[in-house]
Amino acid sequence: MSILINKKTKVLVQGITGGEGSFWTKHMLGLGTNVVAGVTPGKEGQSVEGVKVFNTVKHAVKETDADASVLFVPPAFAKDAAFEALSAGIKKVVIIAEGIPIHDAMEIRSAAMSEGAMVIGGNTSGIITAGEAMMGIFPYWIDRVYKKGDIGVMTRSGSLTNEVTAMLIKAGFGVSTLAGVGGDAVPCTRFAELLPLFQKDKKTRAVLMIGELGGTMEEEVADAIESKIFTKPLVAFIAGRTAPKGKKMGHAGAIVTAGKGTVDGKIKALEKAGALTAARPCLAGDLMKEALAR
Amino acid sequence: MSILINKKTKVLVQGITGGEGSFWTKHMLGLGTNVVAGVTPGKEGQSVEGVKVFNTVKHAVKETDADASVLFVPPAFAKDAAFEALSAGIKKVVIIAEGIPIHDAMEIRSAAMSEGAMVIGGNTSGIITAGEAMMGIFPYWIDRVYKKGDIGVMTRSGSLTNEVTAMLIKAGFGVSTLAGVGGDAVPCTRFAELLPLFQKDKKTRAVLMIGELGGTMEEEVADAIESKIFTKPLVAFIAGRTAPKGKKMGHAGAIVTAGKGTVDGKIKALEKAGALTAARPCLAGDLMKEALAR
Amino acid sequence: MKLFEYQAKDIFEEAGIPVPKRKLIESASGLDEALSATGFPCVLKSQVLQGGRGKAGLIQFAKTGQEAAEKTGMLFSPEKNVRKILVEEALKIEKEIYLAITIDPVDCSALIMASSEGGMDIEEIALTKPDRIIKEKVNVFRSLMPYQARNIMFGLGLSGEAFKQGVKILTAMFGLFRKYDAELVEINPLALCGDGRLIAADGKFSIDDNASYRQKNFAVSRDHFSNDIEYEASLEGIPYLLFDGKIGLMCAGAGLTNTVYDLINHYGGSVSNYLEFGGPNYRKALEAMKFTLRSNPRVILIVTFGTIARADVMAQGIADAIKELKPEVPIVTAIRGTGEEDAAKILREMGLTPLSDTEDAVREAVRISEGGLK
Amino acid sequence: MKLFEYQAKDIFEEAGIPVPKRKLIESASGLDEALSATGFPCVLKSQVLQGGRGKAGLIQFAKTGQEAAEKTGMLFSPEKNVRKILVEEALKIEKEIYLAITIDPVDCSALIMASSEGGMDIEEIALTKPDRIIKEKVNVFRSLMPYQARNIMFGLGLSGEAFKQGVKILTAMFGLFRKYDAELVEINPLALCGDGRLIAADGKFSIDDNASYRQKNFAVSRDHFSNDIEYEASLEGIPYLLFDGKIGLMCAGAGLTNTVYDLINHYGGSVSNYLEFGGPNYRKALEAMKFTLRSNPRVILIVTFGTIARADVMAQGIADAIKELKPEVPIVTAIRGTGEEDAAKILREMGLTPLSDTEDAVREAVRISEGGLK
Repeated sequence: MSILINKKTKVLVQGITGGEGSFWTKHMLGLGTNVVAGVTPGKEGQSVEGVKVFNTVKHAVKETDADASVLFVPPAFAKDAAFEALSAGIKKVVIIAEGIPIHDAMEIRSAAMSEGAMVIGGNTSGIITAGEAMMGIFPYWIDRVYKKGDIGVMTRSGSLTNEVTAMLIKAGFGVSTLAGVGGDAVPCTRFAELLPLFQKDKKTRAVLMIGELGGTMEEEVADAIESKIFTKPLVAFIAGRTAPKGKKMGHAGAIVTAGKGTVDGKIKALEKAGALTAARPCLAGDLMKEALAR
Repeated sequence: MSILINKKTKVLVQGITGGEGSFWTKHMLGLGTNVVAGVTPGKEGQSVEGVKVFNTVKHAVKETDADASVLFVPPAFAKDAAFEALSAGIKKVVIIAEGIPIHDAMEIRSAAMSEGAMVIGGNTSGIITAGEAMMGIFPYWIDRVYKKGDIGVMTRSGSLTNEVTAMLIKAGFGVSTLAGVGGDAVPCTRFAELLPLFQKDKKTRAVLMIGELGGTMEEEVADAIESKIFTKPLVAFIAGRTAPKGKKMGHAGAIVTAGKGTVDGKIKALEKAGALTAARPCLAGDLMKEALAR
Repeated sequence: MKLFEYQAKDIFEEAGIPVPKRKLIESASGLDEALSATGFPCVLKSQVLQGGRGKAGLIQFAKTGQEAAEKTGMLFSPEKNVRKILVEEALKIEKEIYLAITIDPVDCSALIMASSEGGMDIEEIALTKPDRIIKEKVNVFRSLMPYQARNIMFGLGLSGEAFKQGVKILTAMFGLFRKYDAELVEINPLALCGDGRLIAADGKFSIDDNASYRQKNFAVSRDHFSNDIEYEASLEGIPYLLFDGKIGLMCAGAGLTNTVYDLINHYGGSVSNYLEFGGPNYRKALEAMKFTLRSNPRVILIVTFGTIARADVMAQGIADAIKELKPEVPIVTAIRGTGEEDAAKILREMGLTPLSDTEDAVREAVRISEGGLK
Repeated sequence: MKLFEYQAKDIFEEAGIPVPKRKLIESASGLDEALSATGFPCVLKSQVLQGGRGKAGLIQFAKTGQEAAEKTGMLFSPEKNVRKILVEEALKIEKEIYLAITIDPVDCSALIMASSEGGMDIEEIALTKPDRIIKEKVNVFRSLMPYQARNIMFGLGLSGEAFKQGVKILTAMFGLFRKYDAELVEINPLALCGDGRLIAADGKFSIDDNASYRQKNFAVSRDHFSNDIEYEASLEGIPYLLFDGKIGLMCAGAGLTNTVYDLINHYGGSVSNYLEFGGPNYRKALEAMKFTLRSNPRVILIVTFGTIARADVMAQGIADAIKELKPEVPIVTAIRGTGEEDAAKILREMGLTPLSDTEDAVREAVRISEGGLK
C-alpha cells in the first residue's frame, strides 16, 4: 500500500517529448513507474524511452487507460494541460512547473475540487512512493535520501525536503509515500487534504511534515489532528522561524502577512494539537522516534 | 403530499414591491401560500400585503428560513436574482420572466445543477399545488381550471395550459401539482427532471404533459418511461403538429431544426414508450381515463 | 436574429478569422468597384436568409466582367427580388470543413461541432453518419481551452500551419459566441485552400433575440422578412406570420395559438395569418386587428385563455378596434380567463356571440371561412 | 509586484473608480504645476511601498504654497530619500471605508473584504473585531454578481447615490482584479466625502509576479527596491535580500535557504545577504557570487541539495567564479544532490574542503565569521 501512486498506477506524462519530460520519464521508468503514455500535441506516433506519444490526453486515455498524469509543461500552459487531464477523467494530476500564475492556480484547484480530482502542485517535486513509483523529479538514486519505509512525508519544498528526509533516513527510518504540495501561494492540494490518505494507508505509521512560514496550511493540519481526522504520530519541521517580517524570502507563499502564517503560530498550533515540532532538520529523526514511542 | 411546494413551503418573493410582484403576492397568499418574506434592494423595512421586505435574499433567509423563491424581476435581472437565491442556499427557485437571454439561462441552469438546486422557468406561469400553494401566476380563482385532484401536470405553455387543464377538470379530474417548465429554448428544469418527483408523490396517480414542437424534452420523457424511471400513466398533448417547417411560430424553443423536435417524432417516441397522446386538447380527459383504466 | 452572410463575415474579420476578399453591393452600379477588389473568378452571393441558396440559383459564378454583369442583373431582377449581393473572390478549395458552436440545452454547455466533411451535405451527414461529427462541450462558466480546440483540429486531421490556424479560428469563434449572445456561430465551409490557408467561405451567425437589449450592434431590418406586414408587426413586437389561407388568427400565447392553428387544419380550414397578441401585447387589440385585416381573411378568429392578459381588457380592446376599423369580415371569439364574465358582456354588447369552447370557435370559423353564413 | 499608489490610482481612474485630483512630481520643480491642479489644502504623499507612511512622516498636509514647498523639499531631502511625490487635493472625509479583493487559497475563490471602519487601523480591527469585516466570496469561474456587490454595500450601511456608486466601484475593482492577475486590490480608505461622493483616497495593487509574462504594462523599477544590489539581482532573476551581518549566503531552494538562515541565527551568526541560485539559476554561480561579495561578507556559505540543479554543475560554476573573481573571503560549502561525488572532487581541486552536512557547514561559517581561523 501507499498513497496516491503505486506500481500499478498507469502514469501519463504530458509534455513527454520536451527536455525535462524525456529526462524524467527515463528516471520514472527506472524506479519502476508504470508510465503508459505520453502526450505532446503534434508528436503522435513518436515514442520516448519506449513510451508511446499521443496528440491529446483524450486519445492517450482511450488507448492506455492512464489514470494519473504528471505535467512537464511550462507554467503558462499548466492550466490548459491540467484541464485537459481532468476533462479526460484523470483524477490524479501532478504539476511540476514553477511559476504558475496565481489566478490559473485558483482555477485549477476549483476545477479539481468540483470534479472530485486531486491536483498536486505546482512548483513541486511531485509524488514518490519509495521503491515503487514516482511522478515527478526526485533524486531516488541517492540512497540516503529516499529509502523505502513507513513514514509518510508531505512538504512544501524541494531541496529542503532532500535535506530533512536525509535526516530521517539517517535515523533509521524510511519513506512510504512522499508528496510535495509545492511552494506556491495557492497549492492545488493542501497538506490537510493528504492526511485522510495517510490515515487510511496501512503502510504509513507516522507523518513528517516539512512546512514553511506563510499561509495557513500547517494550522489546518493542527485542526485536522485536533478533530481526530488524523490520529497517527506527526512530526513537523517548519522553515523560516527567524525570517524578518514583511521581507519576501523565496516562495511566494512564504510571506508573513496580517499576523497570520508566522512560524511561531504554526508551532504553537501543532504542539497544542499533540504534534512534535523539530527546531532543526537534524532533530527530525529523534523526534520521530519519540513520537512513535508515545 | 405534492411535489415542489405545499402549504409548509416558506416562500420568498424577489421583486415583491413591483407591480407584478405585489399583485401576485396577494393572490399567492389568497390561495394559502406561506409567503414569509420579500426582497427588493433598498426597500428593507417596508411590507407588501403584510409580508416583510428585505434588501437581500441572504438577510431574508436568515430572518425567515425561506426555502423557496419566486422571482418577479425583469428578464435582464433574472440571472442575478437567481444566483442570489442559490447563493443563499435556496434550492427551489421559480423564474416567471419572459425573455431571459439564452446565455443567462445556460448559466442559471449550470449553477443550479452544480448546487443541487432546481430552478423552474423562465417564461413560465410557475408551480401550483392545487388548493395549497403556488409560486407564480395562475388563475386559480377560476374553478374550471385548477381544481384539487391527483393528476400531475407539466407544461411548456401558459394559455394553452389553462385550455388543456380545463378539459381535464371537465372530464372529472383534478390537479395535484402543476409545474410549468416554461416556453424558452433553454428551460432551467426539463420535463424529465420532474418525473422522479411525480413518481415518488403518493398523491399523483398519473401525469399530463403539455408539450410543443421543438427541442427534445418530450423525447427525454419517452426515454424516462422506457427506462422505468417513470412508471405511472402519462398522457401528452403536443401543440404544433401542423406548423410549417422552419417558420418561427411563437416560443423560441419551438423551432423545427435539423430533423429533430418534430411533433411527429415526439408522438412516435411517446407512444412507443407506452404513453397516450391526445390529438386535440378536448381528448385529454378521455385519454386520461383510458390510461388509468389500463 | 439571424445575421446575413455579409454581416457574419464582417464579424469574423473583426475577430481575426480569415474571410475571402469581398464587397457588398445593393445595385448593379456598385459591381465594377466590387470586381476590382475581388478579381476573377468571382462569386455573386445573394444575401437572403433562406437555406439552399445554391440550389435556388441565388449563388452565381462569373469569370468575366460581362458574365458578372449579366448575372448581377438577373439576381437584382424583380423575379429574384434580391436586395443585396456579396461579390467575392472565388476560392480554390481543397477540402470543406464544418465548424459550429451552439448551445446544448440539456448539459447547458456550449457545444462545438466539427466535421471534415463540411459543405452543402452536412445535415445529411449529421443524420446518416453521426460519427463523422466531432463534438466538444465547453462549460459555460469557463472559456474554450486550447486543448479543446486541439482536440477538434486533430480530429479534423489538420496539421502544421492549418492546425495552428484552425485553433485560432475556433478560439475566435468561441469569443464571438459569448460576446454576441449567439445561438449559433457556424462556418460552413471552412475552406482549406490550395495554398494551405483556412478561410471562412460561408458563415451563419444567429443572435439571441432576448439579448437584443445588450446587443445593439445589429437591428432587425426589412431584409429579414419576406413581406412588409411581418416586418411592421415585428416593429410593434407582435409575432406575426402571413399565410395564404382564409382565417385571420388573433390569439394569445404561443402554445394556444399553435394549437388553434392545428385545430383549423384538423377541421379542414386554412389560415391567412398567425398572430399573437397576448402577454405584453394584450392591450394592443387595435394594432393586432389592423395587421390581421391586412392578410385579407374571410373571418377573424380570436382565442385567448389568459391570466395576466385579462379577458375583459382584451375584449374591450377588440370592441374599440371594431368601432374604429369597422371590419367587414365576421369575428368569432372564445375569450376566457381572468375577467371572462365581463369580457362576454362587452362582446355581446358589440353584437358578437362569444363562445367559451376553443373547438366550437374553430369549427365556427372554419364553417364561415368556407362560405357558411355568419 | 506591488504597484505604487500613483499607479494604482491611474488604474482605478481608467476603470471609472473616482480618485482625487492629483499630480505626480519627481522633483520640487514640478510642484507649482501640481498645486494648480489640486488647489489647497493639499496632501504630499511619498511614493514608497512600505506601510505606515503617515506615522513615518512620509505623508504631509499643506495649506499654502509656501508650506507645500517646504515640505516637498523635506521629503526630497537626502535624509528621507523619497523619489516621487503624489500631490493630491485634500478630501473632506466623513467616513472611511475599507474595500479589498484578494484570493482565498483554501476555497479558491476571490475574497471580498469590506468594513465601515476603514482607515489606518483596519489590521487592528481585523484582529480584534473580526465581525466588523464583511466578507463575500466569488467563484473564480463566475464574475462578481450585482447581488454580491449589493450585499457588501448594504452591509456597509450605504444608501442612495453612495450605494449605487459603491456597487459600481466594487464591480470595477473586481474587473481589475481579474484583468491584471492581481493578488490584492485594496482601497483604504474609500472616502465617503461631505458631498456624498465616494472617492478612493488611497489604494494598494499587487500583481502576481508569475503572471508578468501576460501583464506587461508594469515593470519592476529601481523604486521597488531599497538598494541597487537587490534591484540588479532582480533583473538577473536571482532572489536577493541585503542584510548587515557577516555571512554571505549562496543557497539553492527557498525552503533550504530559509532553513540555513534560521540555523545561522540559531548558532549566533549573522547574515550579510540572502541569495538563491538554485532552480532555473543553478548555472549562474558567477553572477551569484558577484552579488554575494557586494554584501561585504566575512565568509561565503554555499548550501545546496539539488535534484535537477546538479551538484557537479553548481560546483564547477563556483570553481569558475572563484577563478574569475578571486574572492578574498573564505568559502564554506555543503553541496549535495545529483552528481555530488563529482562536485566534491571539483571543490577539492580548488583547494576547498567540501562538507556534506548542513549544520556542520553552518557552524563552520559562523565560527569563521566571528573571527575564527579558516
